[in-house]
Amino acid sequence: MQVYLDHAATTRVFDEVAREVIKVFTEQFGNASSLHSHGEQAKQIYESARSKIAKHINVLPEEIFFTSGGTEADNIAIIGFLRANFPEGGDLITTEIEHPAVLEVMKYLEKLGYSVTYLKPSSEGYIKASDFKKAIKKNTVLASIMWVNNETGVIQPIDEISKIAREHGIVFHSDAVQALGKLKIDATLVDMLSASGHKFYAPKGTGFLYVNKSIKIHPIMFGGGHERGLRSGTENVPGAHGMATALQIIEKNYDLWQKKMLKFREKILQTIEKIPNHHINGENTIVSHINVSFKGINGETLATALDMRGISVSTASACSSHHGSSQSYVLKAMELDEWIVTGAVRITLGYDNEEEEIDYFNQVLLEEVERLRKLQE
Amino acid sequence: MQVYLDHAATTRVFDEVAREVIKVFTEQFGNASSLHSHGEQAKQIYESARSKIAKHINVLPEEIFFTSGGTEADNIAIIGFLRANFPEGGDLITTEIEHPAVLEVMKYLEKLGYSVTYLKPSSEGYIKASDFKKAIKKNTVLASIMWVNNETGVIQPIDEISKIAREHGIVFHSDAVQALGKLKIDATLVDMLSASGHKFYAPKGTGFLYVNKSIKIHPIMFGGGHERGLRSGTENVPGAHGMATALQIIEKNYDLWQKKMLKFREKILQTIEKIPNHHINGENTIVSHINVSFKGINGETLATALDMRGISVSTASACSSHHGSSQSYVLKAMELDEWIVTGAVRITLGYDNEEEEIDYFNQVLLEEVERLRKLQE
Amino acid sequence: MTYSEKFKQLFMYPAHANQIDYTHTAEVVYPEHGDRVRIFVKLENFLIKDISFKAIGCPRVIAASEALCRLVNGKNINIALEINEEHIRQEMDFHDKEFKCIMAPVEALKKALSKLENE
Amino acid sequence: MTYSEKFKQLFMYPAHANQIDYTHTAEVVYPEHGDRVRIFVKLENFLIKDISFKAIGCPRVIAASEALCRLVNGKNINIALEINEEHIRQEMDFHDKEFKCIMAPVEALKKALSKLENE
Ligand SMILES: Cc1ncc(COP(=O)(O)O)c(C=O)c1O
Ligand SMILES: Cc1ncc(COP(=O)(O)O)c(C=O)c1O
Ligand code: FES
Ligand code: FES
Repeated sequence: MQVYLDHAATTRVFDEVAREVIKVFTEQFGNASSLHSHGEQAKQIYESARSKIAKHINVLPEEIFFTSGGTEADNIAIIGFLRANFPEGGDLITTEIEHPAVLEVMKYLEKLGYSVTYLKPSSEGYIKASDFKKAIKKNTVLASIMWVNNETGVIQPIDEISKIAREHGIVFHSDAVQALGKLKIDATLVDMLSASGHKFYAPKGTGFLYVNKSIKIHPIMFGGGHERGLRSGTENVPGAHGMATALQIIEKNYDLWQKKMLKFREKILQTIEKIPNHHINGENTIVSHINVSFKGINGETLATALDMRGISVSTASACSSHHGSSQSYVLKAMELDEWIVTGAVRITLGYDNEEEEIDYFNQVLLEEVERLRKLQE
Repeated sequence: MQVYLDHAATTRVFDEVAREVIKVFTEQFGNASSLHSHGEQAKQIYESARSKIAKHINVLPEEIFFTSGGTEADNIAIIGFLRANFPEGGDLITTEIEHPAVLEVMKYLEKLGYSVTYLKPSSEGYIKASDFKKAIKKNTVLASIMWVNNETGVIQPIDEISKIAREHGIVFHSDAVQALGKLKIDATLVDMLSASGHKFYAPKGTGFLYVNKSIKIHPIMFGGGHERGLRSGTENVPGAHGMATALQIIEKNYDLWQKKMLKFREKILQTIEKIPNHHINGENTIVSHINVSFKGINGETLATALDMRGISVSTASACSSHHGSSQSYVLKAMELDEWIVTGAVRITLGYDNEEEEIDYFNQVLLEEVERLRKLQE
Repeated sequence: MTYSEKFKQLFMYPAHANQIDYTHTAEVVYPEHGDRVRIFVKLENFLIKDISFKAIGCPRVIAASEALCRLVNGKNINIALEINEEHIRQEMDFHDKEFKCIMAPVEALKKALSKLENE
Repeated sequence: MTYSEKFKQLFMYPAHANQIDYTHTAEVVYPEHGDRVRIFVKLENFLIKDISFKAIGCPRVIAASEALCRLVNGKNINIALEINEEHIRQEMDFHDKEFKCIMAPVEALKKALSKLENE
């Protein structure tokens, strides 16, 4: 049996979304910027997608800008905001547990002369709002704090941080790549928000950025002036339509699917409980996300054993070079024990998982943990 | 009858490409950076696409970098090259007839302190290699000259310019967005080359950049370090596979399809010859491209009339605001008469056009030109 | 740009682009737009007995010319002189306020009739 | 990372991770990688009568341990001491040279047998 439990890495495009995208590929294939009817048809689909997505996160259509993915959305938000408003420098607040799409931008900005404060998570993977408050300086101009962490699945206190940011007039960006489609998101809590289509059953190479209309922002790429000048390049109409379709399917099935996820989660957690010496990494996570370590078992080794039995999970501790095992900077920031950091595997459920897949996974997990532990005895 | 004759704007995804992309959407949907078998399957498809594309333009797989389109490829090539090699400034050579994806980058660079020399085309839309040679300065570090112009279809003398650039040690980038799939391209003539998938029957939101392995180049976007650090963001595996598939289909049918295009082109040109007072804009164009003006008829008006009869062509002279009619900067740079500039319509054939479509177009063209001219008599 | 069915009818099948015996005529040019409209009117006792146009320019100026002719043909000139932008837009079913050149034919009509007032 | 069928057999179905009556044993640790291997050898007249391992660490170190055991079990120690990286890679059908930790079991075996040489 093939069981995919790595939905935080990417998702299978919903069948209905695939069919819709194909239709646009071959029927409404025009260039949305063309004046003729082929162009008009494409433009209508594109703008209708924008409206649906805007509605999904409770903002205005003109506040949605399509991008090629989460990485680009993060880059435009942070770099574009600073170029437009604080080209001379300033202090930024982010966290130690952001995705590289934010962290690497911060490193780049540090080289340009910006200062960056990195907030530390609790050992449960949580950024404390009080820490955020303490980190605010006179020249703090922007905060970028993710909605849900991609390794642990921990939901961050966006509402509390939002309040503090507003009190201090700090523009607040959130990388919601792991939150979209999994939580009900009210984007008006923040000023800018990034999302990536392939994380919610839409095609790869799609994403969007919400920018509150009061925020001035510059492009990081130049060209034909598409997306009101913020993101040039021929509009990815099928991609946008795919994202909107996927979000609508999720909206429609949300309660039902959350219940299903919860049931599967409970089943997996019960299995894990049967195994001595484990540690669940992160508290208050999204339902689909379980990050766990088993003492004495390297995360890569467990993931490989599961993979050889048809199950895809992921690990952040793969050894990728002769320089030694690379460890998860997220779990390290949480100051967890060495065995927990090197042992972590990430199991992320999807709306398309079936109960028999979960049952198979549970059985294999028990067997492989036992087998790998026996190799040491 | 619906007739699409705007293939320079975008193309309909080939049916076979659509089917292949869907398969990747739903079967090889893994994240190409994941270590498990779902990831491996995706990675294999991705790297195989890279190899096929590299072969198509006669370069090495590791010289191909996937992007989200032509605009991004142009931006990375020019900005990324300068950031890596000449962050302090230098002189750039480009042309007045580049696409905004290059021209707007140049404007941005001018603001940063670079100097830019813009070459003027001949009245036939041609950049003279001798003009390029004359424009070279001591501090010229990069040239960016398109392979085929998007408005006129004129093929630029890339081989001659290449020779001169190499003699002077100037790195040479070419925007080949309008050339890929229409000409046999040997990318080793240049040091960097941009392409966009949706121009050759692959999905929107795809593209690639060739960078000769001797060239140092920096990213313009930061994140997980995909594409050997040059272009972060989860790999668009279905998109890359779509591009490779489309190019293979074109390779297989190239001679046959070129013949067909040529026949259609001749038919259209014969029709145009019947109409007094016209002007063909551009000489030595790709086969699929005809840019023509009819005296006394506004290009937008002719395009609209054709559109109302089911035919999509494009014009660069649409009036888009109360500031007056916007005119094609390309045709203006060619110093054509006012009536030619405002009258130009662009007819671009595609491999998927049928003979009856061309016959219908020819008939309607004759009728509408006559009708619109009568409105003035 | 999507145009309405009404617009399409005006632009594709103008009934007033013919030659008539006119009593008054005038031309208006919007040079920055390349638009040029001439209106011909056959007046009888302050009644527009017939009207036609010649137009060169954008699709909007052509459709607007035909729209004007349809609106005022057979009408008293007082009615004709009250035609405003809104009337033309309604007749064209075209509501993008960015485009001002749809007033070129109206101006040409007024110019033609202004000669009458001066008579 | 894709592994070969051979690798998979070694990693998933190691036959030498059992407990044996050993005469010699030694452990090697690659601390930066978190890899730890202990090799147990039952020697009789310079013949490896039996061999087993305990391993904790990455998939490669586990597969390499089993690969070594399969290669040297029943062999003369002179042959055992000649086992090199290439032999192990061949037996594993694993050719990514980046990973050096596949030599940990070989080192452990040599360490165990080095005691013998000193005897
Ligand atoms: C939290 C987070 N941010 C950003 C990204 C980047 O998104 P993409 O790879 O679609 O550019 C990802 C996923 O890779 C992510 O999990
Ligand atoms: C010559 C040329 N360069 C660049 C581009 C930009 O490509 P894209 O819109 O795919 O980003 C285009 C097409 O729009 C083009 O015709
Ligand atoms: S040409 Fe500008 S609106 Fe008519
Ligand atoms: S852990 Fe680094 S290769 Fe074994």
